[in-house]
Amino acid sequence: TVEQAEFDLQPYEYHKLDDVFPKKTIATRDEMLHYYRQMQTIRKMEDAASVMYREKTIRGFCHLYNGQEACAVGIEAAIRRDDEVITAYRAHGWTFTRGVSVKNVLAELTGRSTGAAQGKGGSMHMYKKNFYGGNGIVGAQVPLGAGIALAIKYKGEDKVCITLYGDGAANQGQVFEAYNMAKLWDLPILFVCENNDYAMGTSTGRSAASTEFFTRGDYVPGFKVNGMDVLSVREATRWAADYMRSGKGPLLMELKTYRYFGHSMSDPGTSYRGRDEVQSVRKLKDPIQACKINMLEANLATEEELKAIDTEVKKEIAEAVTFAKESPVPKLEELYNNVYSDEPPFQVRGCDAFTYGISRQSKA
Amino acid sequence: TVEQAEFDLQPYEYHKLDDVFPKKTIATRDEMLHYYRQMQTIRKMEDAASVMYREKTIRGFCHLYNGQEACAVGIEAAIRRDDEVITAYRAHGWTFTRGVSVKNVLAELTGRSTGAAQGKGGSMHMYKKNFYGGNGIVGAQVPLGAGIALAIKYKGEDKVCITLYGDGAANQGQVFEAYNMAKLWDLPILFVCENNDYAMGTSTGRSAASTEFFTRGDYVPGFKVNGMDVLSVREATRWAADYMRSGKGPLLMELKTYRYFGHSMSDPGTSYRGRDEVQSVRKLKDPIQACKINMLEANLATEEELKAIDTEVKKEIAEAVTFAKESPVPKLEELYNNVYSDEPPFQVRGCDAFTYGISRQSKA
Amino acid sequence: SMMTVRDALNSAMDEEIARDDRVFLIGEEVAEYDGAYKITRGLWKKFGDRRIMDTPITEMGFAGIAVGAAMAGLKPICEFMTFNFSMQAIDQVINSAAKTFYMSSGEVPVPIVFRGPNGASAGVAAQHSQCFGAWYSHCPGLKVVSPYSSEDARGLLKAAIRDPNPVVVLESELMYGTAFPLSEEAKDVDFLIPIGKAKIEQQGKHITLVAHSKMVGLSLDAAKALAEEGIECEVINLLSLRPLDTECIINSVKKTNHLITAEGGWPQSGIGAEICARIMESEAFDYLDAPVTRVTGADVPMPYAALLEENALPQVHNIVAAVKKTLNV
Amino acid sequence: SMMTVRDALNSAMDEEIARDDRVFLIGEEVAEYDGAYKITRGLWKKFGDRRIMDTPITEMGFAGIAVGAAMAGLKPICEFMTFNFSMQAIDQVINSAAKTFYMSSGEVPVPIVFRGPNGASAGVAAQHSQCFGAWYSHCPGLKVVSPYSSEDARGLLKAAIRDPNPVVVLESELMYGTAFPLSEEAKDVDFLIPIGKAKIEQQGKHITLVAHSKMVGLSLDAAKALAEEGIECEVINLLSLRPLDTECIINSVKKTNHLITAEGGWPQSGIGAEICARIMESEAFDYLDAPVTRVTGADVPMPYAALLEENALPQVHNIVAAVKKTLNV
Ligand SMILES: Cc1ncc(C[n+]2csc(CCOP(=O)(O)OP(=O)(O)O)c2C)c(N)n1
Ligand SMILES: Cc1ncc(C[n+]2csc(CCOP(=O)(O)OP(=O)(O)O)c2C)c(N)n1
Ligand SMILES: [Mg+2]
Ligand SMILES: [Mg+2]
Repeated sequence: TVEQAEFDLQPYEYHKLDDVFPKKTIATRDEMLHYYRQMQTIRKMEDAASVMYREKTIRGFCHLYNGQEACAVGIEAAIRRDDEVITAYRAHGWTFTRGVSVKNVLAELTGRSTGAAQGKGGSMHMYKKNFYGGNGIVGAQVPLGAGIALAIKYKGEDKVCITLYGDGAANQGQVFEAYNMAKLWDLPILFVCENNDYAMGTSTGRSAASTEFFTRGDYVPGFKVNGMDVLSVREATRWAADYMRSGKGPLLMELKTYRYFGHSMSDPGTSYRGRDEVQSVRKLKDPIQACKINMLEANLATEEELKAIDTEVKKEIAEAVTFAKESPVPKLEELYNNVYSDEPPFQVRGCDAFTYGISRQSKA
Repeated sequence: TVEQAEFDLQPYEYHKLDDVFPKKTIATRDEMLHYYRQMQTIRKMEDAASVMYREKTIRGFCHLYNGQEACAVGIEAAIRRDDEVITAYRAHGWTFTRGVSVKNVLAELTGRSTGAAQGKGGSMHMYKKNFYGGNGIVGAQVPLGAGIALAIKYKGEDKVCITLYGDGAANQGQVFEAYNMAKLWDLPILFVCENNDYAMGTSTGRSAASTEFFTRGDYVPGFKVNGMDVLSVREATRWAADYMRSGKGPLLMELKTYRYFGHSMSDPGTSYRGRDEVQSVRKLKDPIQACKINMLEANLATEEELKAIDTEVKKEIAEAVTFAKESPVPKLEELYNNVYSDEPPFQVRGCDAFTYGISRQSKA
Repeated sequence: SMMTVRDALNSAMDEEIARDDRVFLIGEEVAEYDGAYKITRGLWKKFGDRRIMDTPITEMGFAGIAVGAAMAGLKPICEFMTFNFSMQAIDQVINSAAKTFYMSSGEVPVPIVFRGPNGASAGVAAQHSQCFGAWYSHCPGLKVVSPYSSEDARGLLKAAIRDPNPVVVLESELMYGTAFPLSEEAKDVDFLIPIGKAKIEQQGKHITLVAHSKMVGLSLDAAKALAEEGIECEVINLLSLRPLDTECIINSVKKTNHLITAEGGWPQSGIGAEICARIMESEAFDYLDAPVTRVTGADVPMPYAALLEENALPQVHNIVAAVKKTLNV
Repeated sequence: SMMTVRDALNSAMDEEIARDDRVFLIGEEVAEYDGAYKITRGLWKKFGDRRIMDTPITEMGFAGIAVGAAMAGLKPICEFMTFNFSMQAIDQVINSAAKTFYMSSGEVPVPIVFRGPNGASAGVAAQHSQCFGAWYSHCPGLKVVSPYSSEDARGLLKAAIRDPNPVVVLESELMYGTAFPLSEEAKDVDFLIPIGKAKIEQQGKHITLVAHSKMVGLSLDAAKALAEEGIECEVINLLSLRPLDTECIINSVKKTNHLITAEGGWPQSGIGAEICARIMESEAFDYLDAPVTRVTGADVPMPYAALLEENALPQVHNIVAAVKKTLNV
């Protein structure tokens, strides 16, 4: 195998920007192996979650990221660990790339005290330093992201804030409000629209008068990227991060991607799209397959090496599943904890006039 | 004097539309006299309100329309009486052109039972058949307008809905949400942005990343009109009304205009703009002066005729002021009326546990 | 015969849409997807695009559009996928829908229904589990109803749709699949439950339990358990939160001399608080042999983990314990 | 010396912004225009664009931005020009600010202040006159304070800014111009009023009046009038609506055996309702010689006309009458 290779990038589209991105990029063997492992880990973690959901060890909503792995992994490859990220409820992949272990993600899904949010948050609400979750209200994370970017600028930090939202969220009014202020104040925010063709059962054409999401920031320069190609995502993000770090203000990146599962685990995901459609994307555009083929063709890795990674990932996930199922559930007293920050213990009313708990600070 | 004359229209700007408007238009003597009288009536009505406010016979907010008269009068000239209109709190002018007498407008301002809303609404909340007010929440009237347009289409009526909002309101997220649905569903709505350069004390450049308001509907075709010229407004609206009646969907009209008074009567309106600026608009761009000069130059009316109108208007206003000051205040029992529509009389709690009123229907 | 709450809501809309051309349904995923919780199943296929409208995810916008359509003479049913999302649109509900008839002194009625699942579901955490009963019923100009059984759901939703005022219908996602017997009367297309009247679900002489929505079921279960110990509970199903049927509660208290309220929402300034205050202020106060106490959701945001969630919401044992404390047994 | 509530709020922000670089002010017209109600006068000239930020009219957006900035370690003061407009942003206040610390189990604190005029002003009609006390104090995760005097305003706002949690500060536009004496202690830059503690404004032995914000003044006036008839009222200024200082009220009731609540908002599920319920549920109940009753805003949207508006809001005579009824004199 070789140490590095050059790859063609997928074609980009631009809005109020020249043809700024490279046509090719160089990726090292280590980088590519890392991307492959990360995407594969997310994929298998989500597959495990889907099984656990069917087994009823996971409850409520459970929004899986399968198909969209190159978005998180490609962006993460181009930013720094202390750059800021905020996303919506489809948050497992990002929680992982931001540094939460598969164990702690799955334990959150099973509602255990070892979960990323000690079982308080569940599928939609996991956090980590420089990662602000996990928001269940469609669109609400977008102004929050602009606020995080405001804080970066205010503190004079050399950081950017990646703010992700879906094609459905892209119609929310507060997204446009955030564009406006981000541009007025030149905030270092990359608005990232993960366009996976559907918002629940609604295809983009039925919810958006313009489906050119990369243009909808109007005065915010934008670009459209093939979100199934980790390197195309990486290069676009890299350019964008430099642009933002130099104080030039916000940008909007549309990532054309696809989700394989239904919207949430309770949605079979087949009433509004054909099984063929899903199969054809899986077969022809899968981001992990594409990464694998790229590596093999460029002789960056051998089939065996990738198989070995797959095996390791499988093992990691299996252990994490066990961990998530066997970790203790939170103690009942946790119900009352962490209502307020930095507060001496105080009484909280329970479900009747005679039941009270004591609220304390309790860190994971 | 002649019966009609041809006038040059002010230059238009277009967004996603060809150069569709005429360069000239014909207006009759009767039309022009009517526009003049209407604009003059609004002007003097507002002047009277400003005096009454200073005398403290009007309370609370009082947003005057001086400077913007050609917007309401020009649009009204191009639509039908049963077309629908909704606007924001700067509503006196529109309340008048929609058919409420000056008396009833001013009596609402003084909070009398003869007011357009029986004293319940005040400056911001007056209504009439085919006129939906008067909304005090910046931007909220825009989706309402789209809903009225939806009702038109639903009922298959040959109508359009004129929906007005300010340059400040143009940044509100719900405005973008309304654009999207109006376009998706091809609603017969004319979005009208009255750009008077300021939202309270904030100039457009400080609140909008793009001040090209006519373009901000993105996929909604738009145009910019000199809102100080009643005929330019009329012609643009006429074309737009035809377009919408033919089922082609929404349009966005920006009217470049100016307000002479402060934002509301409590705002001196001079901290954020120079007196010179206001004086220069008054002198060089005043819509009523422009209308007058146009008429005189074209020999559509004589100086004396216009003076006579001025005198009549003055008299009408004076009578209305007296009416507004001398009308009875609402009876105390009105406090409880009209909480619910079409309800048998019921008890309403007053300010303590022993005070109750009876709520009835009470129509003006 | 039996009918689920889901089918009750569905049939109510189906019949009212068929009955009055002005009635239409608007919301996210209500048409082609048959509703996120399948409440609107089959309606789009039956009535088509004009009557059943899918919207983009823009609550403030589509709620405003629905209100505007109501002002212009239509009778929209505006579905919030859950009431949690109505917070994005609440300005349109309150400032445009609830207040306009009064502000216009009778000129502009706003006949609209806002409906959807309210309060806790299962395992959906803090942002998706809030009860809006107290907030909406705080505001004059709105009517607020909250059905428990299938019969309630049918009768109240139909009444709400026919009402010329803005009505908020707070449903419970956890009840959608529950089947209840449906009387012949309730099957009638003109079956309406009057808004503002509570219903005595069960007579009893020792204590009154007042609840709405899912908590009615828990109250009935508590009553059953208590009956075995010889305690006879009168269970009142509020049905409407505004207007609130104070008279019904007062009369019951005069009989039982004891009162417990039960609700799923947070305690502070909740529905139970209002009932306590009304009882204090009424002649029923003198009939009380013990203070009224409230059973409510715990005073915390909703946690995800099952054990915590379970204990953040009232359970039958909370009601039973409150009854026993009150009766001092 | 005397200070208006306006200056008290202004000085509190001035000092806190000077004290902590993380504190900044954001809202509509707060900077160059000196604030719609001039609460922020002079701050922009003193601190400049970085610390004092004018926003476009986009409440949901700028409230969200403020919350995001708080999550990332700043301490925003987010002004709503009036709390009526906070309805457009209330989802960000509740779902993003109030719930995140809990949802994240302590990972993401949200130290933010939302402030602005709340409740009735004069002649501004229904959409501009709503009291949000009951709504916000319903929700765990938020703290809610509501000052009456200048001293309250200074001490509570400073405490709110230094608090590591989201705090809603409900001011009264009608009080901004009112001057109050200011103690030497209250002039201190570190003068803080602890959130969650009420204050006894005036001792009395016959009856307790509990109020917040402008209604404290009316209660004091009523107390004065009643004193002439030999009735001694104890007047409690709540200061905080969440946490609500139940203990203070209970202790007072144990002494006076009578209680009246007064607030400007609507009655149903209001602040007074909660107090009634808490008293019922506490040992104070046994000390009551008469039922608690509420003085509140009338149960209607706010009308514009002066006479109607006046009667839609509690007046001194309502409190006086309630006291006399309660004391049966
Ligand atoms: C304000 C709000 N409205 C509705 C919902 C219900 N909901 C959750 S996800 C979703 C679809 C969002 O689609 P998109 O933005 O495309 O993201 P994707 O699920 O495809 O990642 C909807 C309607 C919500 N959570 N919040
Ligand atoms: C949601 C909301 N936010 C703020 C306000 C306060 N406010 C009233 S009018 C106004 C300025 C609006 O400016 P613009 O839209 O340009 O209209 P204009 O006053 O110039 O006619 C503001 C900030 C409000 N009424 N509603
Ligand atoms: Mg999507
Ligand atoms: Mg303006």
